[in-house]
Amino acid sequence: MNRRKFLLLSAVAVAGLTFAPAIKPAFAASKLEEEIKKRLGVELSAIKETAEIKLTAPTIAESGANVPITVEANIPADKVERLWIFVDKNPIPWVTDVKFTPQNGQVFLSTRIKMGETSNVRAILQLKDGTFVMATKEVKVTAGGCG
Amino acid sequence: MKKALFLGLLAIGLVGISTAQQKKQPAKQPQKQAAKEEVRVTPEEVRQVLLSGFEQDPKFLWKIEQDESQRICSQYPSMEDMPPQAVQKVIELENKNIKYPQWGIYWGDWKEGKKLVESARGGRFASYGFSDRPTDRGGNCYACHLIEKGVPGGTMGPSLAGYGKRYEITKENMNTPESLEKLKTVYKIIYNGWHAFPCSSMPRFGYHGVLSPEEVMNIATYLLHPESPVNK
Amino acid sequence: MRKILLTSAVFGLACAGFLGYQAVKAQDQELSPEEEIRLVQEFNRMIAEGINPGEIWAEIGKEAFKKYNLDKCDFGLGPGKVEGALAQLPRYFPDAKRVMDLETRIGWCLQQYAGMTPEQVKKFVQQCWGKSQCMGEYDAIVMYVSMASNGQKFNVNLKDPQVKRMYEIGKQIYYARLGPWDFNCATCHAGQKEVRIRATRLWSADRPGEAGQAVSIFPKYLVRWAQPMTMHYRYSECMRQMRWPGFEPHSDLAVALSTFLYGTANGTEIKVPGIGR
Amino acid sequence: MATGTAILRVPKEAQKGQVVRVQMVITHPMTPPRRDPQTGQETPGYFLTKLQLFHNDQLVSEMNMAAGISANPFIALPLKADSSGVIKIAYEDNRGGKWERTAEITVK
Repeated sequence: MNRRKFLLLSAVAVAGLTFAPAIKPAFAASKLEEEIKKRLGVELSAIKETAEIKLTAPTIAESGANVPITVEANIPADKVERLWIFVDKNPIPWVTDVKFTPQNGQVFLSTRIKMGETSNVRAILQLKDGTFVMATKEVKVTAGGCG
Repeated sequence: MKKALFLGLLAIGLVGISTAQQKKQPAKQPQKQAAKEEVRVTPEEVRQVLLSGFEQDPKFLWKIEQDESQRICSQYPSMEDMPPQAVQKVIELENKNIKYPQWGIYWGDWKEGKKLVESARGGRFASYGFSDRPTDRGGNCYACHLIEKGVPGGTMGPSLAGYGKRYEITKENMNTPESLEKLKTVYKIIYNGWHAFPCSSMPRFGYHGVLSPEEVMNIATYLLHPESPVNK
Repeated sequence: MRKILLTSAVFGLACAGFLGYQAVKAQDQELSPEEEIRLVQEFNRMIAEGINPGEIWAEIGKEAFKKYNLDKCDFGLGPGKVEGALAQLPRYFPDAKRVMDLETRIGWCLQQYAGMTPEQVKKFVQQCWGKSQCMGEYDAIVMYVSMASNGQKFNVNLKDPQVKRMYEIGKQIYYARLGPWDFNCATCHAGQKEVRIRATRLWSADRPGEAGQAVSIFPKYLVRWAQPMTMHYRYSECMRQMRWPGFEPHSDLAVALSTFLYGTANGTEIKVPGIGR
Repeated sequence: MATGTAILRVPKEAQKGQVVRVQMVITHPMTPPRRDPQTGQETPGYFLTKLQLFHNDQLVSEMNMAAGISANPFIALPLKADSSGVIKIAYEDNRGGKWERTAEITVK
């Protein structure tokens, strides 16, 4: 094997390594991306993750019929327009959206959602300045009981 | 005929159980025996209360008639407390309660086995609204075992992930007498686990006719076959 | 040249595939079954926060209680008195000449004061069995009466020989291996080792306090069916899963099991309704 | 018992300016639309679509939802308590059902 061939080979191998993991999630999330584009008017890739949103959800849910989620944000309520909840792999990824006003005093939501299978849950905040931020948590949905 | 046998066994068993209990308890738990002195419950009383609790449908009532092994096992809340004679007795009884498929031990169809392993519905009867049918077949194995990777399973029984690999069964050696002997061992455990593990939690699927010998063979194949997803 | 490209591409993909597999495998293996049991318990704590939907049944139950003349029903503390009733049941009732638990007593009173036949009572009890989203008046009555004992501790009088007799029978039945699947109650609910059935952690009569924790939250709201489950429905479901014959609610079998379980739970605080899968 | 019954829970008293939690459980099946795989026939779902939270008749929050929320939904929302008065929730479903519930709060 000459040097040129070796370089080429390793370059392609590296390309395979770096792209393959990126391709898979993007492919799986396409339905979600469509939904987010439709409802929010932005690309999912344009939404940044932030530590200012605290999304609490179980790591393992014994039942997908009732997954408890709580969203709490450090961003003042008067800067926030709406909170959106999405579940990546649900048949309809959009779950709910809540409009907040300064009268809320805080951005907070606690509820129970349905999840068809193991998936990410996303809490996306639509801010008054037209930007979006989000928090993500993976919930593993299992089955319980005697069947 | 079968019913008569059951009743006969029951009668023998009832006598057996009461004498066994009388013999056993003073030696083992003298304090508890003293406390129980004031309230004594006979096996017949227990039986009457049990009978009161079920719909009097002759199609199903036979289910609560115990066989001798069940009667022995009922005496010991914990298997570790079983005296060696009782262990021996159950092993002896249950070794007689194993039948094999008409064609002997052979590699069955693991795809059929997989269906039976996954179905939770077998053996339940139609009642109050649930959609079970008496014809449903299955072993509900995932309730107690972890089997295929990534499928949620229970931990009451040991994990069966990669079971065939653990038995070192490969495509090349699967038809050797050693491998077929391993297949037979697994067949026997599923057909009637009590022959090796007396009073274990696992139902005696074959003995009770919950699964036919061929069905048990297919499940054993599913667990051991090198092409089965269990061993991927 | 083309051949090299092909092989390198295959190599690259294989590497990526392998890495992907490794990542998945690492994720799967990160959690042992014991850790998973902990996380499922965490889930159960989270669904217990907030308002329990089962409380809505208590509101309906309060009205149904009057509608069916149950204010004449004596649960052992005087006619119509429900506060603390659950804590001291099962007990012996001379008027019925039987030991009765809460649900059996409600059934007896429905016959006495609401003019129901035993068949009507059974239908009333089983109204929501095997269903989901079902709002049954019976479940509501049991919920209302049970919630009136919240905060009190179980105090079953095991010194009463009649009660003690049922306790002993219940205990023997708990360990009786029956039916075509060789189960007893202890198959799932005994032993020191913490195990789960599928993802559900099983409580054990052998681990201190767990029987109490298990029964002190009944009736329990089940999220998978979106309705509460009473104790007798729980017995019935267990027996169906054990492949035993069809269960008769309000039978002596139910009372014997209740006496054993609630007697074992003595001293545990009542917290109704519970919530679970 | 009728669909739409609810429990609305708010602290009886609050300090002025305090953010309190308005908690509720509403009985509703929240069934999604279904398509029969054999006949292809569609059954419409039955679920809540909108929930509004008012404080003294002023709209504080509005929530849109569908069958992605669990049956008999539990929802908790925040409210800044700056005056005593009535807290009201109004909710409706996709079959024209409309309900209201109120609770009182005293602000010190």
